[in-house]
Amino acid sequence: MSETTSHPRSPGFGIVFFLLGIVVVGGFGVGWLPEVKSAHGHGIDGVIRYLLGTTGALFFLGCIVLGYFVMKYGRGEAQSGAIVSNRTQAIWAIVPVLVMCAISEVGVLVMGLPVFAEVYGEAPDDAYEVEVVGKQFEWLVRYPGPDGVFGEVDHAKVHETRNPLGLVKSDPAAQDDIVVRGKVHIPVDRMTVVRLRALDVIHSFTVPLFRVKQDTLPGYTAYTQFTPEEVGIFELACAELCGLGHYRMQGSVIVESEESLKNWLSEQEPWL
Amino acid sequence: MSTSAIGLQPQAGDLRPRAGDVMCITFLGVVAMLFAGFTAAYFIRRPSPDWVPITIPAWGWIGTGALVVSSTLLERSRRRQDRGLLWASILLGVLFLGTQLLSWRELSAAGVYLPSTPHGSFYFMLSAVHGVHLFGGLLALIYTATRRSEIRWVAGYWHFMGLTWLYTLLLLAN
Amino acid sequence: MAVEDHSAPTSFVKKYIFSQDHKVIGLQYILTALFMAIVGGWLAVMIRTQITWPEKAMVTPENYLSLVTMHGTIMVFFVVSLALVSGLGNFLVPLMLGARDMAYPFLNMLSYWTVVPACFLVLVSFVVEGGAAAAGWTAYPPLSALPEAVPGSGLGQTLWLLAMALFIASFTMGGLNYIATVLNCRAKGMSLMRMPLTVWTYFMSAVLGVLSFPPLTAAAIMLLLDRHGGTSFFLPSGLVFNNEVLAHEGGTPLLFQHLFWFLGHPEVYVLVLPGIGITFDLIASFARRPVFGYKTSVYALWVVGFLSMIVWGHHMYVTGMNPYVGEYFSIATVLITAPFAVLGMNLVASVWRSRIRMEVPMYWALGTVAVIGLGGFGGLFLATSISDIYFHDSFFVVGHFHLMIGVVTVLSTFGALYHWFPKMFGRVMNAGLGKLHFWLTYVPMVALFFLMHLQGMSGLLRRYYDHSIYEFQAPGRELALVITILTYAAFAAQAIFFWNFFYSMFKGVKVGANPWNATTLEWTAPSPAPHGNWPGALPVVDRHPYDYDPAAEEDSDYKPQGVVA
Amino acid sequence: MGSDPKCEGLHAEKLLDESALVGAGGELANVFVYVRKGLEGWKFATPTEAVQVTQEGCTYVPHVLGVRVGQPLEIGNGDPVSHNVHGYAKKNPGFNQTQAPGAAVMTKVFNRSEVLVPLKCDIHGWMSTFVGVVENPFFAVSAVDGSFDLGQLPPGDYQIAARHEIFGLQKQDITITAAGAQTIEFSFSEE
Repeated sequence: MSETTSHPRSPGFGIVFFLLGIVVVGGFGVGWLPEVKSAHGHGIDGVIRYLLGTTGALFFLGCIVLGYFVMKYGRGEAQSGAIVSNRTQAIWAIVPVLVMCAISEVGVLVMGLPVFAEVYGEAPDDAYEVEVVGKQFEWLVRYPGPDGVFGEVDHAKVHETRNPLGLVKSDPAAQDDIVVRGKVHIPVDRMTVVRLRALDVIHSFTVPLFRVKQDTLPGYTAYTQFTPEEVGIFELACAELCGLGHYRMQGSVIVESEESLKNWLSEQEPWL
Repeated sequence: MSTSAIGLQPQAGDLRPRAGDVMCITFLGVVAMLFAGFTAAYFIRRPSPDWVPITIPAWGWIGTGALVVSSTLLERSRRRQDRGLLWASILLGVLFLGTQLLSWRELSAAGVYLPSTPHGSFYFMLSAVHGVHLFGGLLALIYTATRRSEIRWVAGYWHFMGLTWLYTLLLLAN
Repeated sequence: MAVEDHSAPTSFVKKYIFSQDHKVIGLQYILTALFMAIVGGWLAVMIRTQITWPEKAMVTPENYLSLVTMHGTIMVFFVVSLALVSGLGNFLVPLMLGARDMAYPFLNMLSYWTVVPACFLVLVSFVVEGGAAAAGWTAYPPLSALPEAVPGSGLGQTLWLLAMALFIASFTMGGLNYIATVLNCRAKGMSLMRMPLTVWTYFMSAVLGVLSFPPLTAAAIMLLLDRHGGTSFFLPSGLVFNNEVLAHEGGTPLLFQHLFWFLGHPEVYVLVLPGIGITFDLIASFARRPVFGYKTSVYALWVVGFLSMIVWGHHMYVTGMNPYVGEYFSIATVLITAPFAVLGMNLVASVWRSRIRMEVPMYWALGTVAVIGLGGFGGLFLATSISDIYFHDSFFVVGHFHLMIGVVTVLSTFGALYHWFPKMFGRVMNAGLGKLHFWLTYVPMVALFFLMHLQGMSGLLRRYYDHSIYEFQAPGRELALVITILTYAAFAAQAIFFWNFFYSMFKGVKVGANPWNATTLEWTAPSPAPHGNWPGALPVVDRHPYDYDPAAEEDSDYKPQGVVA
Repeated sequence: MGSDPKCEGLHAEKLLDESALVGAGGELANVFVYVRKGLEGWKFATPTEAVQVTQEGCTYVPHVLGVRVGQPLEIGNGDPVSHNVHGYAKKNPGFNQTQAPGAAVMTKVFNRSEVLVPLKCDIHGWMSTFVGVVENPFFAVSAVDGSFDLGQLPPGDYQIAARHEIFGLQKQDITITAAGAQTIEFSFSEE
């Protein structure tokens, strides 16, 4: 068939897809995930890397095939056998369905469920308890104090500087509660269960290095649990849009050994 | 490129419902989804501690009666092409809107206002939303009555409005 | 044959302003969308500038939140939805079905003139006291319900709600019209399985849109009552502002999130499906071969449509929803990748054994296929509830949804405009400028949104006025400058399109009825199509829409789907 | 003050919480005293010069102040840190604007009398000042020693009110005779 020039041809366009495939796989391959400092974090990273591997391979394959097709059939030569029967088209359609169902359900169930159990499962009863309350543009942290019980709280008594959480004086359990702004002291290698509340709008308690993220809803108590694996200070941030100071709600999670945590707690005097 | 004679008879799967039917059924689907959204909100909102049930005002039930009568009159007038009955059903529709306002006064007389209890707010809101849609239906009825245009779909919409109001009352009543 | 035939308009007002002709209404939608695209694009430029140089504090934090909120709202509802779904849809559907006009032309005109005041309200809300709405395009209460929480939640949020109510009314009217036209006004001999895929996707998008918007209307009404009526549908007890507890009690913000995302997810499919349909048609026309897997694609569309209505919960994995419910949504959401993979495979396979003519629309169509792949796979990370714990509200999410409902829709809209421009104006757009516009839009856009995925991976959080405070966000911030420069480039490149679009409208090379030798029905009508689309009788369809044969002689390798008797 | 290091750096010593400044002998500062009733018939010229309030060292100076209805209130930002002025007014329209360091002075005018409109900064929770908006010029803020002077009140029956941001409102009726200065005593107790 003669090369008719009446129609523009550019087989070279296929290179775009090769480049795209390489850039994408290369970009993700560089590994942007920050290191993990919590037990369940490894599970989450495992799922992420599994998905990266599978979808990356499929995408790269798709780019190569598309690029090859455009280069091969972009020269404008006549092609025969393009029209295939409905049966072949149907059979070909089953391939992506099976492949994608396999990849995705394995990702969610096989890889995901053990991590699900860790993150949302039952916490051991020796878990360390702390309460973090989100308010417009800072985190208030409350420790139960020696009696191990969180005192009663009444939002009608909240005052910015004098009683930020609205602790009720008459409740004995509230007498020994310690309230600190923005500093969450927790023990290393022991599961911490964080009780999450909010005073005004929806915030989100997130510590990226622990792969922890849980929204704090006003009027609802949420829980999140994790086991830090390393001593150190880790940044705490807000992930849910909560107003003009959303970007400033910086707090810190201080992971320390058991006895240094005890000393620190003993130094603090109760809020009331 | 001569017009080849092959395949001119309607193909299988060449379903071709009347445009008006499609519009009517789809729009009823839209209104149904709206009330489905409100129902979901109602059931999620019910178990909260501050739920104080209210009794459905008597005028609400009377209004339902008016709507049922209006629908039956409309159906009969559609079958007998009797325009007198059509205007009667329109009148009953207007009466229904009146009973709604009376039911609101009855509630506020009992001290239940829009913000006072969630159950009350749902009643006010749902009756208002239903009232607006019913008023739209009323305009359509008046349009078809004066212009003598196709009444099939407006009647369908009107009956659906009656059913929706009955459904809403039963939802709020238990 | 439209149900209500309307005579040819005479006066200028009837012809161009209050016209009932689907082609004029389609063009009005597209022009409105192009204007709103400039506004939305300018907001994006300002957001990027603020993020990259936060210390300059170009805008105040509350204005920044208004930028973010209004950028999202304008782009999703007033640019992509107007241009792709309402604009091109109105223009193409009657022409491709071989109908004179939409089933209800008056309702069609009403739907356009309902969206114009909505656009006006959106623009006015910028200069209103307290600024435009600032609770995100998702408007989660209590932030969106309480003026004390953020200044934008005063009059700005009320205007936002009114604009949304008008938009929903307009979209419902348009959607009903599409469904009635597709089911009733098809040409003789065109069964449902002989409709071009573009029309199929407009039909699916109309069905999804019409059925999923009402719960958002319910949520908007309840939010309006919470804001002004003192009710507490979404506002729990114990909200503390300025040391005082507000008089609300008992509501739950999760209720709004459920109702919003019940619309939210089908809405993004309403936007993306027409893009995919148009890409199918463009590839078929320029690869000169039938679409691979027409039947499987139609069934895949139905499966995507159905699944999209039952997966909304994947937006709420970490928001306090019960994790087991989250796990159900995770399993259901990842199933959507199966029909999408079928569509993707069919797109790629439609280039197999073809004879590609690299006209300008083909650049856009092939470019879109790659982005559907990249965006589609990105979704898997957010669908799996475990990996979403890390990625929620990060720039990974921003990159993903921009690729899908930003780039795929914009690329296919441009491809469609270059492809059907001759049918609109009887002239063809300049090919050289078209290719230049493609390269200067495609490369920066795909690159910058892909880089956002990497930012999200490294932990950069979204909707932040200033990232520099946090040490863990430092790696992500390094990419900010590159992304911003690419944003400027992509935004500037649109000038080429605007010049080409308006110049060629009057000065472009004149062409006949079928410049691309395509088979679908609209090419049997003269260009520009007159009132009633076909001067004589309507075409009669006697074959499937893509009867190309790459083995045949170059200029006679196609048989039009229908013939005007 | 710990949450913003820039603010903490502006002060050598620890700052006193000004919301409840109590002197050695129990004298209470920062109480806004004004004439609540008795001046209805009188018309007073609205002063045109503005009342100043500035944000220095991440606190509002002064902590409690009075302004007349229609009189401009100028809010300045003398800090190297940006604040946002959030006026929680109920009878008057509320406002919430960010003020960057060195930004132009913000001028607000209140059209209805409202005693103790709190102005807060959303970014620094502890910052607050209270503005008493009144119609007549007879108002004062109690000094550190608890004293205040309402100026030359014409003879007649009045109701004097004293309002404190935490300890609430107290009212006393008093009759002013032409005889000369009279003193009035308010005592607050923590409930």
